[in-house]
Amino acid sequence: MNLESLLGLALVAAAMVLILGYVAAVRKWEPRALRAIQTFQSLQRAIGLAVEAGNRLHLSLGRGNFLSSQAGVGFAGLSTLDLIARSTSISDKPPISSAGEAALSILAQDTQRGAAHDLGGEFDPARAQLTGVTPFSYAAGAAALLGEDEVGASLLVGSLGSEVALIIEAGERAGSPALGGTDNLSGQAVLYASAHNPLIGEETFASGAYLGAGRLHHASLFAQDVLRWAVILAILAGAILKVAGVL
Amino acid sequence: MKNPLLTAIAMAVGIVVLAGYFLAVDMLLTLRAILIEWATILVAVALIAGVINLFAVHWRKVTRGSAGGASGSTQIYSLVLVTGLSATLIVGGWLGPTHPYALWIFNNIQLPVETSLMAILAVVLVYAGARLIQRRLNLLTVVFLLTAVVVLLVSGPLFGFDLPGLAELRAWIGRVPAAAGARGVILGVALGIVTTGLRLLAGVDRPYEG
Amino acid sequence: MTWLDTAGALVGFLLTLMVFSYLIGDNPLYRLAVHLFIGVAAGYAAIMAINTVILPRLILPLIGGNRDERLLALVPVVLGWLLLTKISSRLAPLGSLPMALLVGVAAAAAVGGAVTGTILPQAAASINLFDLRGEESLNADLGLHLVNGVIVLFGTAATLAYFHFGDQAQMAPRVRGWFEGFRQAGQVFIAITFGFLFAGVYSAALTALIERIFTLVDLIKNFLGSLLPAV
Amino acid sequence: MDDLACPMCGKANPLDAEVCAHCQARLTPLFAPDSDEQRTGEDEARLATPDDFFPAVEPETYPDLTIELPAPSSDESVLPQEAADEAARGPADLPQWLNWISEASRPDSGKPEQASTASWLEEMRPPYDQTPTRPADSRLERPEAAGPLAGLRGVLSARPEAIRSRKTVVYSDQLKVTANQRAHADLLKELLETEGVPQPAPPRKTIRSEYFLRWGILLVLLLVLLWPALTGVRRAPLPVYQEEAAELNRLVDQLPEKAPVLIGFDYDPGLSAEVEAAAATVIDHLMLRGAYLTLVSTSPTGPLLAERFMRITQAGHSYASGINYVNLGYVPGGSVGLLNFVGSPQRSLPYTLDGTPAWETAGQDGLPPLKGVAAIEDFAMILVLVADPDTARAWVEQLQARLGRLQTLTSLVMVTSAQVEPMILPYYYANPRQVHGIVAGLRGGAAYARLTGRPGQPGRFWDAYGSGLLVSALAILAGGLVSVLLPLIMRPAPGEGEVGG
Repeated sequence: MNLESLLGLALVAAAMVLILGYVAAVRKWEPRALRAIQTFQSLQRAIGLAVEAGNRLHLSLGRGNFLSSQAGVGFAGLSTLDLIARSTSISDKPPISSAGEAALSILAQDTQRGAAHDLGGEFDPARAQLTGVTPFSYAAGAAALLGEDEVGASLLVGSLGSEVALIIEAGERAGSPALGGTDNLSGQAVLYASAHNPLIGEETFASGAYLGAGRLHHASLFAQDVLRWAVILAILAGAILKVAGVL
Repeated sequence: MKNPLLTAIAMAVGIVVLAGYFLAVDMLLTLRAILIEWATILVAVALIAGVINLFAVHWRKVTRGSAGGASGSTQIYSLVLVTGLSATLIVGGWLGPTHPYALWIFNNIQLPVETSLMAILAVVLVYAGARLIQRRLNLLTVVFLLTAVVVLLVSGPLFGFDLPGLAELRAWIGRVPAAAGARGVILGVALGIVTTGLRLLAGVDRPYEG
Repeated sequence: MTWLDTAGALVGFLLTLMVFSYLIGDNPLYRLAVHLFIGVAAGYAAIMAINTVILPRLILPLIGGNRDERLLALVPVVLGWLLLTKISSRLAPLGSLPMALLVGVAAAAAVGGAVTGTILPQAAASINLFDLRGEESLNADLGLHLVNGVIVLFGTAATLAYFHFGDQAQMAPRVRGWFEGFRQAGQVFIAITFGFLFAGVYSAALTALIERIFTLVDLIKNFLGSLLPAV
Repeated sequence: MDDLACPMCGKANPLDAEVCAHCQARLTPLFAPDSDEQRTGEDEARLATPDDFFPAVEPETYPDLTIELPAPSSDESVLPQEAADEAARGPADLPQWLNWISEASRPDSGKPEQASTASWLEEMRPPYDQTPTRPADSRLERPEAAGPLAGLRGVLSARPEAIRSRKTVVYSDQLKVTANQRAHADLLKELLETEGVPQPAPPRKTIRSEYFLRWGILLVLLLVLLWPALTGVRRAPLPVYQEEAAELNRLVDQLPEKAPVLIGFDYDPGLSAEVEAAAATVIDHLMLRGAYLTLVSTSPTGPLLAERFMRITQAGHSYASGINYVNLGYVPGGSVGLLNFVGSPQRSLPYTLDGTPAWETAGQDGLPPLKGVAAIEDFAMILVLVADPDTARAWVEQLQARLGRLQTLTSLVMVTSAQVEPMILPYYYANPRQVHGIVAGLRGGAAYARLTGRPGQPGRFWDAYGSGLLVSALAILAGGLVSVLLPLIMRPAPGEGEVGG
């Protein structure tokens, strides 16, 4: 077992311990406060409108390859979808989701079906659509969806490249602002320039915690914060040792 | 529909595959290879299921029409989609994807449309850039636009107005500050992926429970 | 140029114009082109999945493989059938078993990939910027290299710190001041990165536009040329 | 009749009597009656408005009330920090920040009167007494059975003076209602009338003027790009020496005759224009060197792009499938699949895209391009054409395990879209070098073309590219300046846009 494997294993174990430790801790103490992120506040407002004004929300789960790290942001999107589906269950217009990866769209259907089942509602498979199977055909299909289905706002939590501009543009034209982020660097740059409320990088993964998905999502952010500083310190220490010629 | 068996399967499979990344135990690696092979096949099957689903949804729109909740125009769009899909499947499936006829469809339908979609972004993105300050005026936006403008200007020939050092500046931005920012962002994203993935492996998020 | 090529060129020409019409406004022509495109792309993806995965990895082992291979291939066949039940909403729950397996593998692949493919190598890369012995061997400009290295290191750390989710209100005032400054610096690096990437995406889009325009112009030129051979 | 019954004791009194002789109750009003009877009715109706509506209110409508009054547009609304923090707190069926919805939608959530005491409703109440809503005097509780005032409390009898005596209260109360409060009352009335009817979504803004800006940008771009396309002018000089491109050029030059080269086609058709323009020069160079090419991809459309590239873009070179190049199709399974492919290419992709066995085995000898190739290190060069930063990184990371070893001589080079540069340059400048040569975007392609002296696509596009970038950069700059300066010039006059206090 080489050093790299050891470090990797330690990192994963540390993350797990931190998450579970935090969950155990907040049983006794108040969970810590999080910094305000305007996009999430806007999103809360959008969900409020979905409930009050019957605006439909559209959640884009992206087209990330399912057997790579791109799946991560897709899973974050699924937990957000579950949350929104439950929050807006009393709305007469439940959210719709679009995906560009078949496995992801199947999971989106399961998620929405689960939410509808728990809340005693009806599930319409058309609410979780596979709008295309390649990045651009997905984006074009999702964009068309915004035009057809009266969508109040688009939330993007998935792996999207530069083609995301098509979805945002269609949203602009249909009068439904786009909020959200992605893991893809080009996608983030485009989102930053064109979305109403962009999420930057890691913030995309925080949607669960910020929308009140519960302790474990909070715990994830705590773990991320601790590991973040661990990585920063490791890099600094490593650099110093490198200059000193020790490493 | 909570089903502990599904959660157990997901967790067990996940732990085996994840462990395989770090522990070089032969039996573990063999098992992991098998699981990944199955997953690869299942992803392909899922794609087939998705395509069948896509076909079914639009076929329903075509046949049921307004009864299926589709207006006349959407009926036509769906018809076009279904036609394109089946034509490609028949030609590509029967003659093979590299047969001249199959490539004809790719070269003259998919490629032009996709390239044109990218091309219209040339207008969309300039428009977005021009309106960005109006939307969000802050330090981030100003730095963003300045960098973008400088890089755009220097990327092409400046038709004689070649200021010394501009090309070097572009190269330096790409090599140093932009690279640093990119590295920070992807490190952060990676941390997010780790905790999100672990939530699934811990059986907290269970998207597969329909 | 065969009639097939000519037809193809015309189809491409028309589709390009139909998509471009979107710039004037969303319209049926654009939607037609896009729906055709979605269908064709889906068709190709399906063919590729069958030709490169399902046939060689599922069907062939089942037919031509030895006993063990067949037994091993049986599992994905069964799982695959279960997965296909997802198509009908009535039988969908049956498909949850293969999806659970898939999610397990995907989650693990995501975590493993992020750790071994991003966190460790990127951290190592930041550290190796200061491998001065190597630099001396390359006899590059050491001072400049060191300065750039420090900037990259600082930028990476600041950017990473920018994402800190804890509320700064709970920090001690002095710490908060430093921390805020650090995050601001991180923001600047992020902005520069996105600016550079935006320019990159834009030049890709512009090249696509140029390619389309050149293709259209060439086509028209050829067409006119064939009409007026004398000119 | 010539006598007047006392409204209090009912006994008869003379017509001119001012007070009742029996109970001393006042029989004539203190001041002259208001002549305008219309207004009386009106006033009573208005006085009745808030009171009469309360019983009709269903609890469900209250959230609407609170939501609808000040409705900011969804993009600029900001919840207070407490709300955000609360949102983050603990698990709940409904998120914390949505609890008020569940509260409100619960049928037993408080009596309407309680819910109704919004500040502006309080203001509408007469400040000095409760008469309109709560008659202080129990005698006034008597319900009016019939007549136009049926259901109104506080009605004595149909006697004019009695009505007049009530009117003073009415009148004074009416004066207390400001325009703003009336606006609120009307809003309340509207809300209650449209009760049960689902609230419409906020109006979608139609953005006409923005289309003109779009068209402007489009026209300018078209003009600028059409000129070089029509004239075929080539005025702009190709970019000068670029180290990464020069390095790639050197590596290709040093390749032995018929060297096996692996090419990864990993970009979407949408980005083919840029990547292929850049790659054309490099692969053209490779073909001139007579290299054997093996094509793979990790995206399903990659193999088709590869096939098209060989047959159309490089039609000039008579490269034949199965002889000079072999298309192995695509590696499924994303980065996991790529890792497997790097580990054992033969097991990962045993057949060509046409389904013929590709590799050398004990049974058959493989196709010429794969002769003597058993592992990834056996390729002399690995060239990856990629448009996405993450995909580019995946290739480098997965290949490092094998190519990182000292003894391997295989060089990893890339032709990328310009957006990949910041992600991939550090690998070039890393020590030891992890990517040995880069051609990034049309600029890189043009630089490479200058080195080989074969302009090709980059040379063709270079002028249009330059002027297009120039125009776009200026447009973005101008847009930014305008949106900064315009508000300073056209600042709205103070007080403008304030509605209803």
